[in-house]
Parts: sequence; structure tokens; C-alpha cells
Amino acid sequence: MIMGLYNYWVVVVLMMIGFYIVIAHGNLIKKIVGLSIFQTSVFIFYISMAKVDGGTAPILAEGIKQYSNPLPHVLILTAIVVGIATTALGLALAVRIKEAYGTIEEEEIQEKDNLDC
Amino acid sequence: MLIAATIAILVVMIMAMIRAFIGPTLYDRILAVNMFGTKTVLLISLLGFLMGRPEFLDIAIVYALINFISVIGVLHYSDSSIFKRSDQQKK
Amino acid sequence: MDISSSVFLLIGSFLYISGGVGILRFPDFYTRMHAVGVTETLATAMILIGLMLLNPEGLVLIKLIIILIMTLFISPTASHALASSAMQNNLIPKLDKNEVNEKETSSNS
Amino acid sequence: MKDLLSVIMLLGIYSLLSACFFVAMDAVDVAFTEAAVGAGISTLLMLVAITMTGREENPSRHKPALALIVVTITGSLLIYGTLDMPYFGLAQDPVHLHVAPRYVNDSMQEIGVPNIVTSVLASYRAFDTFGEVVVIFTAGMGVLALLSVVRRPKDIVIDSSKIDSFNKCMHEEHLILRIVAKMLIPFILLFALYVQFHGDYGPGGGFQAGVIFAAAIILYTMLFGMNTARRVINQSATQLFAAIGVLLYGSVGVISLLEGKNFLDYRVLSTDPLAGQHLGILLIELGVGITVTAVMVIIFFNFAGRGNDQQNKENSDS
Repeated sequence: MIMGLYNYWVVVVLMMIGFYIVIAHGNLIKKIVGLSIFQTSVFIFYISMAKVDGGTAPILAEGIKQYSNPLPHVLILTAIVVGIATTALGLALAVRIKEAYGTIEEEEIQEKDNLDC
Repeated sequence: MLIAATIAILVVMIMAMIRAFIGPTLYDRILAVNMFGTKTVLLISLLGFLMGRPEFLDIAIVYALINFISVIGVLHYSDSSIFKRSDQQKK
Repeated sequence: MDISSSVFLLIGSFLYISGGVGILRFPDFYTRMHAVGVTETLATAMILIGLMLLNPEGLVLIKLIIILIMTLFISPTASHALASSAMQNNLIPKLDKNEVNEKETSSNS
Repeated sequence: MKDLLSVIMLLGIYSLLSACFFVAMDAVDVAFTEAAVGAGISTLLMLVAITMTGREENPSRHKPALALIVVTITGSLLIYGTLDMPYFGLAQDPVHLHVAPRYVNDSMQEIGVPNIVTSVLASYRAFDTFGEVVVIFTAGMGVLALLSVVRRPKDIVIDSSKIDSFNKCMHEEHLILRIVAKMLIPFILLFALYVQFHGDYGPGGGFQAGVIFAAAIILYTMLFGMNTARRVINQSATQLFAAIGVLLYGSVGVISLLEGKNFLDYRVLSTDPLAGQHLGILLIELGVGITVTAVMVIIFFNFAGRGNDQQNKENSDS
């Protein structure tokens, strides 16, 4: 019966992969990639909660009794587009950091900051 | 028979993924991604038929289009001078 | 109708699998691309025709035809772009000479 | 993997896979969005960004052991937490008992739109969606503020003609691509309009249509060069459109306020409540579509323009 929870485990594993990339890598672009993996794991969490056994897509048609839950779909649909917009913002910041510091490695930026002080 | 075709596509997807992981050159990876995209188009259409609601082929159409755009984009930017320079530095 | 659609689906799956084996087993980029690019178009067409024979409604049939036409345009174009771009960026194909040499060395050893 | 380009290719595959997963989980609208966003735009943006920031990742000097420990502990705590969660796919899960039955059972009478996702998105929870659209608009403005290309004085006119000739010879190389793209672009635009207005009946809507529309423009930009595209698409007009979309959305809400109903209550738009709902959803999806298109185009143009500028600067330096 405990196997009924496997969808959450997949989500947790993905989330931890994203989390690991964010904290263990110094490269800012890689951090953004990690964030987007983390983001997708949350999407998968919502969508897998919306699934009902034997249900179909929530578009009304004749002769279908059971639909999946439409509410998480709505939330995630907007979240995906907002996610790409915020990712673009993050990339823009990375580009500006590259122009200002000449590098996008976290440690090198830190060193340059320390020199300036 | 739909199930057999779906399984075949899944197997090929795994093969493409292996190539994308080990691919020695960048172009191998782009090829794998392109192949993967085409498989996704077909997988989505097959899934629609399997689930008994084949109205959702719009997604497959979008995939076919967007896949083309992304391959063109990757090629366009991999042609750009910065990448070539870093390649030369490697050599 | 069912039988013919199954036949088409099977042919498509077989072609796909052979393309997949090709992308894994062939020695260099151009031969891999050959394997994928050639099988992909035909296999996609086969599977889509197989789906069309399953008697879907009108709109679904039209969408399948649209996908088929677009695949016929897009897939060869993408392959062409990939190959020419690889060629311009000095990715050298493995030539016959090298293979002959390899064969000779392997037969010697 | 040290090569960021390969990382991005694998991210593209990951996105394709997650879209397949969404289809398998019945979330066709979400799969649609992921198809348009994840595979196309997101990969491209990352690529443009790494053309500017460099392709190689420096080997990291710190030890990943600490990170690994943190991740393992957090992960095992989270898995421990899932033991109390409801099982996967049961119809009696708490998620499906609160508001979802009303959406599923009554939306046909109240909204009159077969696609429940659209009716929830654009009518029941329209205020949420308004917030999301404003967030997208703000992100676009943020990218504009960070990356907008500095207008340089015209003392390097010779350079630009050189660039033009460079662009031309680039185009000669891509002859086949350009012809196929010329055939495809009108089709993509048409398909985007279909997605936009068919969103009531099938998967689709403003968000997806906007992204597809922007993808067509991006394809044009990549194949015909930045300068040609700038001539075709006026940048200040794009910025205006981004604002117009949000304003259209907001003004629909204000109209219903002026008629004495709640914000974004579409029943006042027409004498027949169902027709009013239809009109309201149509207008709102249009607003969303315009904003998303404009913001995606703004983001891409600013990234690509910045990249071009950097390359030109380096070329003129060397």
C-alpha cells in the first residue's frame, strides 16, 4: 500500500537534484538550470495530485463521467509561463554580472568584491 | 498494436537519451534532441489514441513546429563566433 | 481496416527501432545522422498513416494530415541544417581510409 | 558536465519528457504550455545567454560533500513527510473534494465553455490570472531595464554595412532553411490564432498562443538576421502592445465594476449571462495573448541584441 505514494518520491528526488545543483555549483547559469529543474518538480507534484484513476482530461464531452481535477492544471499553466519570464530575468541578471565582473563563477565574483572593499 | 508502437517509441527514446548523454560532439546531442522531439510528437498522438480521446493532437502539432524552431536556434547560436573560439582554444 | 493499420504501425515501429540502433551503434556523427534522418521521415509517415486508418473523426484526421505534411517538410530540413552546420564547423567525417586502416590493423592483430 | 551547451541540450530533453508526463496525467493544457515554452523559448533563451557568458564551467574548488549531506537530509525528511500524504490517483483524495466538483459539474451551466481549464482560468479565478499576467509584464520590463541595448552614436556606420554584408552571406548559406521557414511561418501564425480562439473548446488559450506567436517571430529573427527583424517589428510598438494587453484585461474588470458587479464579473457584458461570459473570456484571453507575445519578443530581442552588440564590439576591437 505504501507504493501508492511513489509519485511523491519521484518529485522529492527531482527536487533534491535541483536543490543540489543550486547549492553545489558555482556557475550562475547552472544554478538557473537547477532552479528550473526544481520548478518542474513542483509542477509534477501538482499535476500528479490532480490525476484521478480512470479520469480523463478536463474538457467536457459526452459520455464521460470522471474527469481529472482542473484546478491544479490552471495553477501550473500560468506558473509555467511565469517561470519562463522569471528565468529570463535571472539570465538577464547573469548577463549583466558577466559584463560587470567578467565572470559568472560565484567564488570569483566574491573575490573581486573582497578586493574592492 | 497501439501499445506495441508506443513501447517501440519509448525504447527508441531511451536510445536517443543514451546518445544525448554520451554523445562525443555537440552535434550528436543536437541530433539526439531532434530525434527525441519527433518521437515526442508521435508519442503524444499515440497516447491520445490510447486514452481514447484523440482530440488533443494540437499538442503534437505544436511540438512538430517548436522542435524545428529549437533545432534551428541551436544551430544558429552554435555557429556564432564565441563557440568557435572556445573550440579552438580547446584544440 | 484494423489489420492494415496494424501493419503500418508495425512497419513504423520497426523502422524506428532500426534508427535507434543506428544512432547507438554507428561510428561517427554523419553515419548516425544518416540512420536517423532516413528512417525518421518514413517511420513517422507510416505510424501516422496507421493512426489515420483507425477511423478517427474528421477534425482528428485533418490534424493527422497536417502533422504528416509538416513532418515531411521539417524533418529533412532539420537534418540538412544539422549536417551542413556540422560540416562548416569542421567536424571531420570518418573516411574510408581510416576504416581500411582499422580493418587492416584488426586483421593483422 | 562542464560544457554548458550539453547541459542545455539535456534540459531540452527533460522538458520534452515532462510534457509527455503531463499528457499521461491528463493535463493537456499544461502539456501544451510546456510544449510551447519549455522546448522552444526556454532552450533558446539559455543558449543566447551562454553565448554572452561563456560556454565552459570552471571546475569548482569546493567540496560537494556538505551539499550532498544537506540534500540527503532534506530529501529523507521530505520522504518521511510524504508518508502521511493521500494515495496517488484516488478519487476521494482531499484535493478533489473542495472546489473541484463544482468546477466539473456546474461550469457548463455557469460559464458555458467545454474546456474546464479555460473556464477556471479566465472566469472563476480570473483575478489570479490577472496577477500572473502582471508578473509576466513586470518580468519583461525588468529584462528591458537590465538589457536594453544602448543607442550608440553613429560613428561606426561602416561597421554596420560590414555587418549587413556579413548577414547577407550568412543568409546565402541558409537558403533551404529560409525557404522552408517562409512556408512555415504563416502557418505557425495561423495556428497560433487557432489556438488563441479555440481555447474555449480544446486545449489552448492566451498563454499558449502568445508563446507560439512569439516563437514564429523568433524563428524569423534567427533566419533573417536581427536588423531585418528590427525593421519588420517596431520595438517601441512591441512595448506598447505589452502594456495594451494588461490594460485590456484590467479594463474588462473595471467595466464590470462600473456596472455595479464584482471585479471581472463578465455577466454584465451582455444581456445573456452565458454570452457575457463568452465575450469576457474571449477578451481576457486576447489580452493575455497580446501581453505574452509582446513580452517574449521583448525578452528575446533584448537578449539577442545584446549578444550581437557584444560580438560587434569584439569584432571592431580585434
